[in-house]
Amino acid sequence: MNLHEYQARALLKAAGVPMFDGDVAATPTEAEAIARRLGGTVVIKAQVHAGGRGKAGGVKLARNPAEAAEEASQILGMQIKGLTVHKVLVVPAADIATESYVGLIMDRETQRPVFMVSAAGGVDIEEVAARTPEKITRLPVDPVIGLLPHQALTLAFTLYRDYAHVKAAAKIMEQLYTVFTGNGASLAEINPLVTTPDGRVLALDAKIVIDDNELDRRPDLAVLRDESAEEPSEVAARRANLTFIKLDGNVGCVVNGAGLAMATMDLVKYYGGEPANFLDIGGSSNPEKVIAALKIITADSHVKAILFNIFGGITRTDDVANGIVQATKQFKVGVPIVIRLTGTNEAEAIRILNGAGMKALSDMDEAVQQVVELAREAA
Amino acid sequence: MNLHEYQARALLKAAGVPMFDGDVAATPTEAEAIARRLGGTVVIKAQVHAGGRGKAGGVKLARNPAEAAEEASQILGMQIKGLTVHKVLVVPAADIATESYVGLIMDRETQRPVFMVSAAGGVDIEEVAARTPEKITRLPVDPVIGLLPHQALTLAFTLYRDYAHVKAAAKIMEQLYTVFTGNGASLAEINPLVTTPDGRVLALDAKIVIDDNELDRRPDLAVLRDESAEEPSEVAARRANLTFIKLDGNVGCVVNGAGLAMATMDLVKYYGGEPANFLDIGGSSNPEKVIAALKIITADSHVKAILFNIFGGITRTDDVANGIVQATKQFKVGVPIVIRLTGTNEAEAIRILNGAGMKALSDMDEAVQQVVELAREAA
Amino acid sequence: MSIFIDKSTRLVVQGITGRDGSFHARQMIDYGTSVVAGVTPGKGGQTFAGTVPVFNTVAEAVAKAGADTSVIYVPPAGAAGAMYEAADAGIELIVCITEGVPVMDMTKVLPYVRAKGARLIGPNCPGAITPGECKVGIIPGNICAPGRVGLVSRSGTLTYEIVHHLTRNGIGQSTCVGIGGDPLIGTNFIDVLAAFQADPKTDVIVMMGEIGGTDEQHAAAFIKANVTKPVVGFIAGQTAPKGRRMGHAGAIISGSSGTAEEKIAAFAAAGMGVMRRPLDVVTLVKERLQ
Amino acid sequence: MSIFIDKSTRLVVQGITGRDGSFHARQMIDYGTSVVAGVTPGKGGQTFAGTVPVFNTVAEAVAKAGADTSVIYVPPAGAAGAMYEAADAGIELIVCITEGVPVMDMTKVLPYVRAKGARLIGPNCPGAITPGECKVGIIPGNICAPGRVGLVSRSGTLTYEIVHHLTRNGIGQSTCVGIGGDPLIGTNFIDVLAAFQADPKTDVIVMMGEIGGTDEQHAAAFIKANVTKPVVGFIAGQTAPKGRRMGHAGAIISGSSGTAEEKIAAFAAAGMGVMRRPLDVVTLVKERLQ
Repeated sequence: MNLHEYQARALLKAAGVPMFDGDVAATPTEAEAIARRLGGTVVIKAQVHAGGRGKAGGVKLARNPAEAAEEASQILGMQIKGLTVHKVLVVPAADIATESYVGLIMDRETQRPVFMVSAAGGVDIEEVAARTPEKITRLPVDPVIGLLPHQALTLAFTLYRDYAHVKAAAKIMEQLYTVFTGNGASLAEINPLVTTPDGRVLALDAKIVIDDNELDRRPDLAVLRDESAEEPSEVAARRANLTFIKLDGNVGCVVNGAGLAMATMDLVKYYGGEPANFLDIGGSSNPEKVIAALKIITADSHVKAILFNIFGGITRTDDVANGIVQATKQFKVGVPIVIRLTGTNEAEAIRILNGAGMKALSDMDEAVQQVVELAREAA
Repeated sequence: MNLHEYQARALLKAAGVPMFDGDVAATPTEAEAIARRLGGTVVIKAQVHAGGRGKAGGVKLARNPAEAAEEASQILGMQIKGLTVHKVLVVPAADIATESYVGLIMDRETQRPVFMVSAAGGVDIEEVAARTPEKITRLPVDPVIGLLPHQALTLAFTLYRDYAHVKAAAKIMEQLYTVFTGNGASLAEINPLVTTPDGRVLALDAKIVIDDNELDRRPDLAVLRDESAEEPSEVAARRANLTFIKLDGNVGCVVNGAGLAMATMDLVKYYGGEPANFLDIGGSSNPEKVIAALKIITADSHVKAILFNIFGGITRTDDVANGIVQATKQFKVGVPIVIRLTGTNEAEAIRILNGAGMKALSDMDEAVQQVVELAREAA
Repeated sequence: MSIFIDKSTRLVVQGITGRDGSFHARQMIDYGTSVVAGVTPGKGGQTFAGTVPVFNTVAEAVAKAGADTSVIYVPPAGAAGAMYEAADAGIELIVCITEGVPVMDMTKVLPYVRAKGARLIGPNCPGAITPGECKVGIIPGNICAPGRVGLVSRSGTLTYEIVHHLTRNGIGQSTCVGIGGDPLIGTNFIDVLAAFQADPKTDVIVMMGEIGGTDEQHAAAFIKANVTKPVVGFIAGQTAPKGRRMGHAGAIISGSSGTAEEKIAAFAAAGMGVMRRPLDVVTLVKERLQ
Repeated sequence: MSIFIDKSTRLVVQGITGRDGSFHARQMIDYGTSVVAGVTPGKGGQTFAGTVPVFNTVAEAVAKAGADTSVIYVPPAGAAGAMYEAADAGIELIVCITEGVPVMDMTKVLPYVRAKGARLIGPNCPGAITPGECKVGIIPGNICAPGRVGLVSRSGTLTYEIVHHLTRNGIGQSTCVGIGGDPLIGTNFIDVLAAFQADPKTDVIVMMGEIGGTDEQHAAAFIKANVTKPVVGFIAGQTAPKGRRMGHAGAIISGSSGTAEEKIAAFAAAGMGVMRRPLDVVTLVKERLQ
């Protein structure tokens, strides 16, 4: 789960990371009030789960409270990479001496949290990584021992020469590590970590991604999910315990298992079609899930045909069949459905479908070819 | 540092360990008020750093508030093993079904915290340990990993058959482990851990010892030290950064280093004397420490002669010599002093002592024999 | 054995009285797996399915029933604890089916299990099956057949699809292993590939990967250097969108890695047969079986 | 070497610019110890005593000055961190002089240092000296003399007393090691006894213990089983009061162990010479040197 910048700031602040003052606003009036409280020139930053906010016009300077209100009114409601901006962060426009990068990521290879720091921070850090990887220092941290003081200090010495800066940065790294492990993050980064002309070291922008598996045991984190910042169809899917990603094609797909769902999309493409979505109904299916899946997919007017591809293991194919039949009774699906079922309780599933006048295929390739053909005819 | 029962209870309570209600009282009136609030029969328990309180008359039942006041007035001010009782704990006299023992100790051999649990808890646990050690289950815990859920459960299964009791006890062990590691304890024990006829599992009495080395970084624990419960001379010594233990003999000893201090006491005994104390002035001596040491030792009227045994390494023998000279100017020592000095700045030390009309020996055996003889003459 | 499990495997089911645990314990027993014990704390002394003793702890299951392998069906909140317990009890192979185990837990479980000398498969995996001998996990037994093709996969149902194609076309399997799709797992492609390479009962290896990470690239490099048996590979997600990026750090650490194209190129460079779709497995494997 | 340290030892002093660190660094240099580097974070680039380079980290001291041994004089709050850092940097022998390190810290430091393959002496110890060659720590060099008696002790000044007796009576030492008196230490009696047993330059061993714990009893058992060289022992605290007990658990875990009588009996049972007072070391060692 991605956190907004202002949410990430709050977690860092709770851990003691020094930052410029600032606050989040949902209206121009609120932004104006914050700008007045802060005094001087401020930066208004769109809070959306998308990179490149600045280039998209989502980050603006305002020299006084009135300008802050004006800029906020421009940014609030704006669309950035298809996402609507509902909130802005208002922070002082600070004098900055240097910009560094400090990130922590859960690394699959070392199976540890890995620190990445670079004195060449800021928006171009990815280019730095690609062109001059030697400018980035990496350090895997033993999660059982935790970050040791000398490790933080050694990383900080790669950023600064002034020992006061080094000590401050080392402390911030220890705090960032605490935030990372204490909140089950898969990513926590400060970019840039800045020094000011008066010698302070501060986090200017922050990004945190929480491991979704943490949310069940961490209701305090689960409430940070901002559904207004997501595709409504994806929100509806998650509420129904479905994993759904909207795509641009016209063949709707309902599959059990992420790997099979991806392979199904690939096969749609292979046979000349375009998948309209990724949708994994997961292991323990029940009819309600199937109904929810069909509602979400049919809400997309681009969808011209729907494919069910179910390989029953834990998933009972009769549950899926029941869901399809119930859904078609509850609402008009409006597009043709091709059903491929095999595995657990397959015979019962076929009986249920046949009873409702529907047909079931058992071969994946046959089913995909059929649904692609149907979508093409309807388009 | 030993904690009182009521202090240990507070740490356990903060960790969530279930206990009977109860409170600490410094006066009979306070005890009466607590008994009234609790209702029913209560137990009044002396809060002193000594075992065998019950046998010494420091634990009494009181059937009503008036009796509680009466019993408290008997116990408050009482001497148990030479220590005056300043506080009592008032708790309900509970119905108890079973008594178990749960302890955690820092073990030198495994270099880990070791759990010890036994279904045969209560005051006779040491006898159980001596006679039927198989009734005690031990489990060293990896301090880097911490106590794992199945370890707590496995220990709890050795105490109870009822799974509700097992789960409750396992949780208490996890809490006890948290208290132990979270407070830098060298010992944390619940004895007895009881079950009640209505099925609850509760800690009835608790003992916690904190590693003295934790106190510098844990002011919250340092303030728990109850100096009123200690020998005044030992309190004075600690304030002067001296390690001092009062003994029954008449030869006062001032030594640098614990090992040498013990060896000096042994040698006093070897030559027929009786040491009046153990006193280690530690590594970094200064004249003030020496003055404080002399004051503490001469406050004991049994002392007939005093031995300084200083082997200068980090300790500068001239500092010690200066301290002796200053002390004899500040107050009348009143008993003969034998001084043995060798090592760092020895020549200067001898010069200082000679200048004040005092003599210094360089041989430990000679010095000890001399001081034993002087004490014998004065006795 | 073929790899990891066979007739001699003595299995304990952790969470045997739960909804998933009891269902799959029965399936495994029906398949012929030697399920020697179950564990559910507080239910020690009960008997499952008329024959399987239930214990309070895995240590008892090892001591009293001689279990050497465990399969975990406990909910995510208790899954890490179950893995620690199995490793502590001396279990040699731990298969964790549970989905949703926090990754932060796994950072600590993995070195612990390794230090105890145990192998962990999973978490969030379908387990393993040696057709005709032993099934540990949730792979449907009826789609498998004994034979000489070894399968290893990050996916669940996609594995079934591929196995199904093989079996329907008369191609049996030595062992099928689902290693799980979580970021941090106990057994990776290379571990399984090495085991298949050393297994005299395996002639051809099928490997199913996905987009994301660099495990498939490492596996391809390993194959090129160490695997003499023919290997056929598939990557799911060729048409998947690039996905939401994990901040700068994700891009820094992965660079351009993780795309289907790159992984397929690595497979080809390693001399592997590359499936464009699941059905291709039949032809590619048949060619390599003789 | 004799044991642990000798002429070839390349020492880094952690905390070299501190009060204790600078004082003892000079003493060690004066004694002839090869002090190749000092470490104080933030003071990298400075020079100590005109010749010793100061670095920000131990890793730099290893990389740039070739340090293989470290001695720690940093305050208790930073001592554990200093031990981790030394072990991480590849230091082979770490001597921690610092007194007052919380025991809870040591429970984690000790396995870490061991896993890195380093030896730790201390904390809260006087260090070691190989007379005439190398001094690491705070044992006064002037009371020692080269020779063939190995000393190991839990005490500080008591060690000096015994060494002093030996030197005054013409008996030199191969190496003197103070292992420290804290409950959890990196190197115990047995480690040092084994090293002396293996050391061709040591003919007789002197071991100084104290009341409390069972380390001396274990050491006596080890001597009986593994040490062929003559050993002379002393226990300080024969007249000490029984001391405040550590609750029931202390009594349960130690039983009757830890008294001077029991330890002296264990020494005698191991065939060791037993000193009743420090001076006895002279006669007992002389008898055993020929």
